[in-house]
Amino acid sequence: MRRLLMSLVPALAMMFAAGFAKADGGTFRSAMRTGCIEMGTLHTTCGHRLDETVLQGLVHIKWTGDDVQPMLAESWKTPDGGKTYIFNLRHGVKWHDGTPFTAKDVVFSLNLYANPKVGSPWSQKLGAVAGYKAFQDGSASSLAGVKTLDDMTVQVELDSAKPLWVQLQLIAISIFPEHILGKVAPQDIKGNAFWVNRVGTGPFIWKKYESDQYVEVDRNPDYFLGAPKLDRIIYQIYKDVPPIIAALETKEVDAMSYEGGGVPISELARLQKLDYLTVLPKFSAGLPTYLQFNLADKRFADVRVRQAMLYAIDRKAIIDTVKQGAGELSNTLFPQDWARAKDLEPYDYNPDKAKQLLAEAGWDGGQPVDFIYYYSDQMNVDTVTAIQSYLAAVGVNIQPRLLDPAAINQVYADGTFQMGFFANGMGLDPSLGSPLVVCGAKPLGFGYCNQKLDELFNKGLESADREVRAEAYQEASRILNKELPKAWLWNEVRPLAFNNRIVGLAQHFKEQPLVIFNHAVYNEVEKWEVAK
Amino acid sequence: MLSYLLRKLLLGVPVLFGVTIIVFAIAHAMPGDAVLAMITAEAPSSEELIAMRRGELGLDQPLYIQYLNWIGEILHGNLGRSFVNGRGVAAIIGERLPMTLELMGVALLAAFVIGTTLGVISALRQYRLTDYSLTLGGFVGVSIPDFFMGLLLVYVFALELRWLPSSGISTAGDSFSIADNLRHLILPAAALALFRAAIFMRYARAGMLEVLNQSYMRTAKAKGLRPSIIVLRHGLRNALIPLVTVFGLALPTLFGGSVVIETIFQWPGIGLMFIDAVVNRDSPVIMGYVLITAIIVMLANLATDLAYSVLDPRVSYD
Amino acid sequence: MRRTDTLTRDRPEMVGQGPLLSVQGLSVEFGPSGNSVYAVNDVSFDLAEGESLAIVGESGSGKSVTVQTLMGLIRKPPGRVTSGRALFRGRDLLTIPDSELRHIRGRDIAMIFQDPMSSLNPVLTIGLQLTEALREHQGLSEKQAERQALDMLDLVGIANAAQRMQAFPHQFSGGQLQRIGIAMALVCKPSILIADEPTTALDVTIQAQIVELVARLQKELGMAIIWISHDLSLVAGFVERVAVMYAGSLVETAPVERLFAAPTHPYTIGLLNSIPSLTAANTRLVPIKGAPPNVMLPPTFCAFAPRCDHAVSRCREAKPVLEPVVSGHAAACWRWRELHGVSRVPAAAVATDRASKAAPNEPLLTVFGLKVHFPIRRGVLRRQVGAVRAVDGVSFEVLRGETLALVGESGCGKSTTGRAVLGLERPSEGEIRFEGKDYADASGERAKERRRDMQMVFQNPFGSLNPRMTVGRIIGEGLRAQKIGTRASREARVSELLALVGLREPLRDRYPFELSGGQRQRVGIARALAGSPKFIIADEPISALDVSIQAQIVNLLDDLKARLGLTYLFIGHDLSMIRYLSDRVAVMYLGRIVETGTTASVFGTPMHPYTRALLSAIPVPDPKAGGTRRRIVLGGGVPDPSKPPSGCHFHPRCPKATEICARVAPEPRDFSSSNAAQHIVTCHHAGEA
Amino acid sequence: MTDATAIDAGIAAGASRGLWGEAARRFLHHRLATIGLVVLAIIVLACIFAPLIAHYGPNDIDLRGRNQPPGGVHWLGTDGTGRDIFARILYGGRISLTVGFVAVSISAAIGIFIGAVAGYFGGKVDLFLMGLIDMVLTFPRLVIIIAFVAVVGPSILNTMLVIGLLSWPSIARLTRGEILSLRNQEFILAARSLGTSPSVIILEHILPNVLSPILVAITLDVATVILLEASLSFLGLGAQAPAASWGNMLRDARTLSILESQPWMWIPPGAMIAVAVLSINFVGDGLRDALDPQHIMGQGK
Repeated sequence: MRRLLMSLVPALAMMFAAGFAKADGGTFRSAMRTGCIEMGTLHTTCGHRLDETVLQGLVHIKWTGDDVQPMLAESWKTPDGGKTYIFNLRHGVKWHDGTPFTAKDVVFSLNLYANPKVGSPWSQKLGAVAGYKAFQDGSASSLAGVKTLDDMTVQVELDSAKPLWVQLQLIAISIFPEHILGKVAPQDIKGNAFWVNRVGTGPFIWKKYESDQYVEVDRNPDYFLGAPKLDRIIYQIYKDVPPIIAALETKEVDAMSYEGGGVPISELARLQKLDYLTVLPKFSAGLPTYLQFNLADKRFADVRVRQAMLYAIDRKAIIDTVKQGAGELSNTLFPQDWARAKDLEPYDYNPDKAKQLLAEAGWDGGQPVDFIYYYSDQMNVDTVTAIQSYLAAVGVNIQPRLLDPAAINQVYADGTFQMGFFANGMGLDPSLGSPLVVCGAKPLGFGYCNQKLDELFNKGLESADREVRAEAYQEASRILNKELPKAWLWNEVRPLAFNNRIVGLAQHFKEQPLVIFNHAVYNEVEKWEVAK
Repeated sequence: MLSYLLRKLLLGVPVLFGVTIIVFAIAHAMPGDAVLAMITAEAPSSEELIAMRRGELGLDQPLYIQYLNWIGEILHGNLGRSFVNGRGVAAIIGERLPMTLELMGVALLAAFVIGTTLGVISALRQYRLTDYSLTLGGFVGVSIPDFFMGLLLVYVFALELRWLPSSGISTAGDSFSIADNLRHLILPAAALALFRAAIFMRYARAGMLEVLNQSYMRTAKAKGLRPSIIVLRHGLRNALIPLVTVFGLALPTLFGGSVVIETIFQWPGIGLMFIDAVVNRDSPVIMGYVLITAIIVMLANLATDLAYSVLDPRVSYD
Repeated sequence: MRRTDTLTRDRPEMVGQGPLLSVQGLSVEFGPSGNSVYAVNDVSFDLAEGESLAIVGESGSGKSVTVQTLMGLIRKPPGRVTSGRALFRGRDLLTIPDSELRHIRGRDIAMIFQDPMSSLNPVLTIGLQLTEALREHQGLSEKQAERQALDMLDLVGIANAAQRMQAFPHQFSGGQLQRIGIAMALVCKPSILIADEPTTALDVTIQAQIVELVARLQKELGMAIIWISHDLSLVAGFVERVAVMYAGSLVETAPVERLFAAPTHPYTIGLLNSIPSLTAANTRLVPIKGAPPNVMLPPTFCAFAPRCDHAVSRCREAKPVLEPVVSGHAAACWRWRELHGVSRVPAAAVATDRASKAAPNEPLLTVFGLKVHFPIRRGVLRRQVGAVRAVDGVSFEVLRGETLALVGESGCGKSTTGRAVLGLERPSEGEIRFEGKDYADASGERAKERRRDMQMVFQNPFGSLNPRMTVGRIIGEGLRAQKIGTRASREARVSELLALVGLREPLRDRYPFELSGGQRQRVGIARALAGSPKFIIADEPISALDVSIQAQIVNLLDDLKARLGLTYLFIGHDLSMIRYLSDRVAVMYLGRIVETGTTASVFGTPMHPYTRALLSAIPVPDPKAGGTRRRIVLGGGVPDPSKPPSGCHFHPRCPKATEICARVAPEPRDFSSSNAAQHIVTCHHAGEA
Repeated sequence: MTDATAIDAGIAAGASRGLWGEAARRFLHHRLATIGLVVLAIIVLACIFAPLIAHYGPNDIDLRGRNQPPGGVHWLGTDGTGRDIFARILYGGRISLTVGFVAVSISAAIGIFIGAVAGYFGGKVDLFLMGLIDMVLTFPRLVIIIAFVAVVGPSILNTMLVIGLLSWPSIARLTRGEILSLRNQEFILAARSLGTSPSVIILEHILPNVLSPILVAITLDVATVILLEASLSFLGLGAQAPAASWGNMLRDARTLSILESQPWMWIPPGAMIAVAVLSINFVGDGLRDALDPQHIMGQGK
């Protein structure tokens, strides 16, 4: 026994001596909250960050958010105002395995997304492409609208003119090596070995994946935008947030994950104290957060009830306290300032008015309301707590339940949904909000329908002109503000933290207006470096 | 002896069969399924797509068919394929089990060694200050939940003292080294061990006190043996026997504990896998996990019986 | 011969010095002062080189504590030595530090304990346990130590010792274990051997073996012995001096012959009177009245006074000290002068009418060919691979109004037989006729009926009473179960029964743990009598009790039999008691009855070799007899009842066995001299000269 | 009988204390146990009469007065939504203790029944039930509970049910073992020979005698269940916000900054769990000594 202890002591000493965060020049460690890399880009909404560095798209969103950056497409033109697009691909690009990148890869990839046998949730992004329907219902074997003009030119034809198609849809599409995935049967694409050993065109080359641990990528010396300065990036995978905070503090990682919530509000002050971190406290997440109702449930059919709910909640207080400023009051769907009308009803905190409205609507306070939510972090739990007690004060008795996505979708499917607390990422463009409110939207529409609104959404997509679009969306915002298909609470704001060790990281995020985690972003990663 | 083992194993079969039924029932009674779990607001799926996916996963077949298919898989030695990434469940578990076993093994061993030692000490010092303080310490140990112990340890040793890494199984991206791995192991193992060490201590103390009253101890003393021999050779050996049971019983709870601890320390074992599987409704993985743990626990119980017959010559099975 | 040279011991410096061990005014208490137990009070005695001393007393008399204190074996706390010295070769064992005492323990003073099973470490080989003391005290190498250990094992008669060294305690029989225990104590050739009731847990035949062994070894090794026992008759045989203890005090000490010839202290007299003697039968036992002393009271008076017929006020006021009666004989009694020479058996003794009683011949119970086999299941599928033949073809009769004693050593199946008769074990074969009706596989109504007629008194006064029921409920249980009488009438009956067995009414609401052993056994008897049965099976009802209490219970049973006209099946192993209280005896060995007959004939002219051995093994409360009586000491122990020997079960141990015994199981034959009661013997060689 | 009077001289002069008197005496002799009992009693009473003791409701939020350190107004300070921690401790205690006691009562009921049946009847019944017990024992309890709760949805009621339904085997085993060892006690034989019916034997002879070890086990179980509830709440499967339980209060405090700079949020619930578990354990040990059959069985042969 004693001998055992004795032998342990030196071992321990040695370990402590081993010390911390070995300064190997060019390694950038980034926290990542996702475990679904294995499923692959086609089937998950998470894991797209890896497409910023390994796989790439024809275009990526520019970090400044106001434009897209040509990546594998060097340039494109649309002779007919958005119905046909011709992409000139970048010359001399090689896949990481040395195979040259050509138009075949592009055509292959677009078809892969749209292929019903693959069953990618992203396929709707190509919904506008000519022949999509036919491909989906099996009457065609590929997308009629996609063809190669020559080795380095691809033409995409849409059903109707969509001037913003590239900016709004194409950004979600990654390009895959036809010479590898072409050999895989479409139904086997999901979970294929390729996804844990990816071959791309990006600035970094896939090196190693350890399940639930990390992804390691090494610099690609002949990257077409210039060889990266960093030797490697290690995406460290975490399930829970607290460990990330600890890791940031102990310098085990350099960057907070931006999936799921960023730095918990409660930890903000703590991290701000650390001089080796840059903390960006107010980061628009482009996330309208709202109370969601099932309008098919007659209790919520009456607009006065929904309005009452908003009057009943002191949103300002919640933002100032529980959220510590991590939210901007909002009275309509769109987070984009230019898409919101100035003359919206502010729904200032007014419990008496709430009571009165409820009374008029003949609300039965005795009936409890099943209230579901799934953000389990402390801030949101506290928020729900606050909402619960505000609503209770005006006689609305909600009973919160924390459910995971599967359970929630089941509730939606059963039609037993009553009310809940949700948010939805649509920071890029107002049009992305349509699945929440247009007629017959499944599953999030919940019986709300207003033809006028639908027309406005279509109008918004028919023009690339900001003026024209703004008019349409502002009108829409008024309707949404008045009819409250959902009770708009605020737009999420998220804090992120970065270690100053990495030059370029924090700098780029400072200029980035909103945090995007479900699309690849071009933020000059190849220019980042480790401070000397 | 052998026939006893065979008998035990035979009896294990119906037990495991029962386990499969129950776990299958649970896994499929969960609200929502693997397909629904994948739907997110960013990429809403159409009815057709959902139906198609269910088809792919065989979720559209009647339950008993699904069950029989699964049993078939088991009889062929594999546990079906993960709904999430299509990989073989057996393979996934095979990859992760060693890490969990490492964690649990070290924790259990530490708990046993520490607990027993302290227990024996406090028994020998019965009604003295040492005894009281150890007993009290033990009780406190028993009343701190695993997860909170974990947080405290991280706070103290990773954040304040900066002695040990806060999470993970090894330094990401570095070539694997034992020392590095052990550094990462200490905190999670400790979080699991402390609670159980306290339990071992209580039983060891009780056992030793019991032994001290046995008349063979009096005999040993009457022979004029030196105290150390009396305690170690004659006392400890007997006191350890009942601890074997505690050892066996500790195992299932350790699996439970490791689920929590692996989440806190991002330890890529089967516990973490299980939690993800539950969220993703990845029933093959959920079922595989429970089945494997059940088997391990059964084997452990068998091992316990063997340990008995080794430690105690009186015990012989037939 | 190799043995002698390893065993011859010469300690010249010892020769002709004063006492080897001298204990003076030893007092030991347990528990916190205030409410402490006065275990040993002012005990003094000397022990000379090579002398053998017996300390005799009932449970709680402090005899064991005394010697364990000398060895430094009592736990402190709670134990406290409050006064006294114990000089061994001039060193006071009570004051020297344990580190020193350690070297005396095991080397100079060794000890053997009561229960051989529990006093050996179950998880260590006996080899290790034998050698460790040698290696400790004599620093021998493993080899040397083993050689000496082997010699010792030979000496105590363990066959092929070499292999057995590797065996574990549970692989030996009780007798063998005690031999090993002795070997273990003697390896270092101590000058004093303390034997703490080493035979109490053993059967008589084994007990005989052990006593012989120790006596022999004492002569061979010339060591002094302190033999602790509760059994005067046992020590009578082989010790030189006896010291009687009561309630922690020495009440009388004398050379053994003198003690038996002229006991002086009333307690000693009482003890002797409550032992039935083989020689003088049929005289009613004179028990010591009352229950064991309460050792919680400080020893400021004569602790025996409450139970003493001769007690006077003085006895209750001051504690008498040992006064020399004659040289070497001392007693601690205020009135020893008046009582000195009082005859052992007081005039009060009444002759029991058993002799005169004509035994009626009508059988009440007839058991024929009774077998009780317990299956042994083995293997993967738990198939039955054999059976423990606990009872293997037993036939006997119990005549109305008589007491039939079923005797035999532990494991011979006597208790199982009794239980089978009562239906507590399901017979595998055979008939059990009670008043003509066969109850072998009675159930439902018939079983109820049987229960009304037969009842049982159990052995263990602790285990046989539900600790969570009051005495009243325990006694009344049968009445409730059989729905006899109304609530009120049952209450009345319970009071009646309490009086009948000599317990006072207030005990009705007490719980067993508040009663003394004797009282519990009385409760057990009352419970059996509740439904006023005709027939009582008494399964070793007294073997767990102290000598002085045994007599009380035996007399109680006698009186009840007379008053209620009961019939007894008395199961026991204490032959002297059995001889005293039974009309006829059936001797069992390994599931079969080997000899049946009237007590007189069986004890008078035993014909089965086993019976003879058994009888010869009975200790006689008579020092002179000790020397003269020839003992037939049986080799080995009782075989495993699951694979009994072929033919006559007894043949492997039988001194008379011939080849036929191994082949053919003998038929029972009647050897009754008169045409009166039968004397049936099951032996091929019975009757031969 | 002439010696009747004398016999009674044997028993101590004092009047009978009776079984429970005896047990109580030995329990109170056990100092820690007594303390534990008192503490536990105080906690339970405080939780029952929470409304009278606490000035605030457990869910009264006060966003402007959140994260207040302990003081005159809020004795133990306030949490992230300005709820009074003291109030929540008391109301939370209600849940935690209820979970503990109810869950254990359920498992005890099942366990004792199954154990008694298996133990008394033996044979095939026993074989089958032991199989069942083995089966449930091979499940890692926490894991199965996680799965179960996922099925039935998180709520206190479900938590209690699930824990109760999964925790009985240990008690069943214990009961069975005790009964097996009792079955051959002479007083059981005696009862049978007196014609007492099996049901009565189980009720009057067996249960009372097996009860004490079981009682001890049960008490200790309550402690473990309280911890289990804490772990479940940590995984978000226990009591649902805004309801308070010691477990989810501890969970609410699982951020580093609270751990570091707002100890009033985790020390109280942590301490309460510790103290409750501690005193329950002490009481359990006390009971063990108090009800130890050795004392009343005497040193039988």
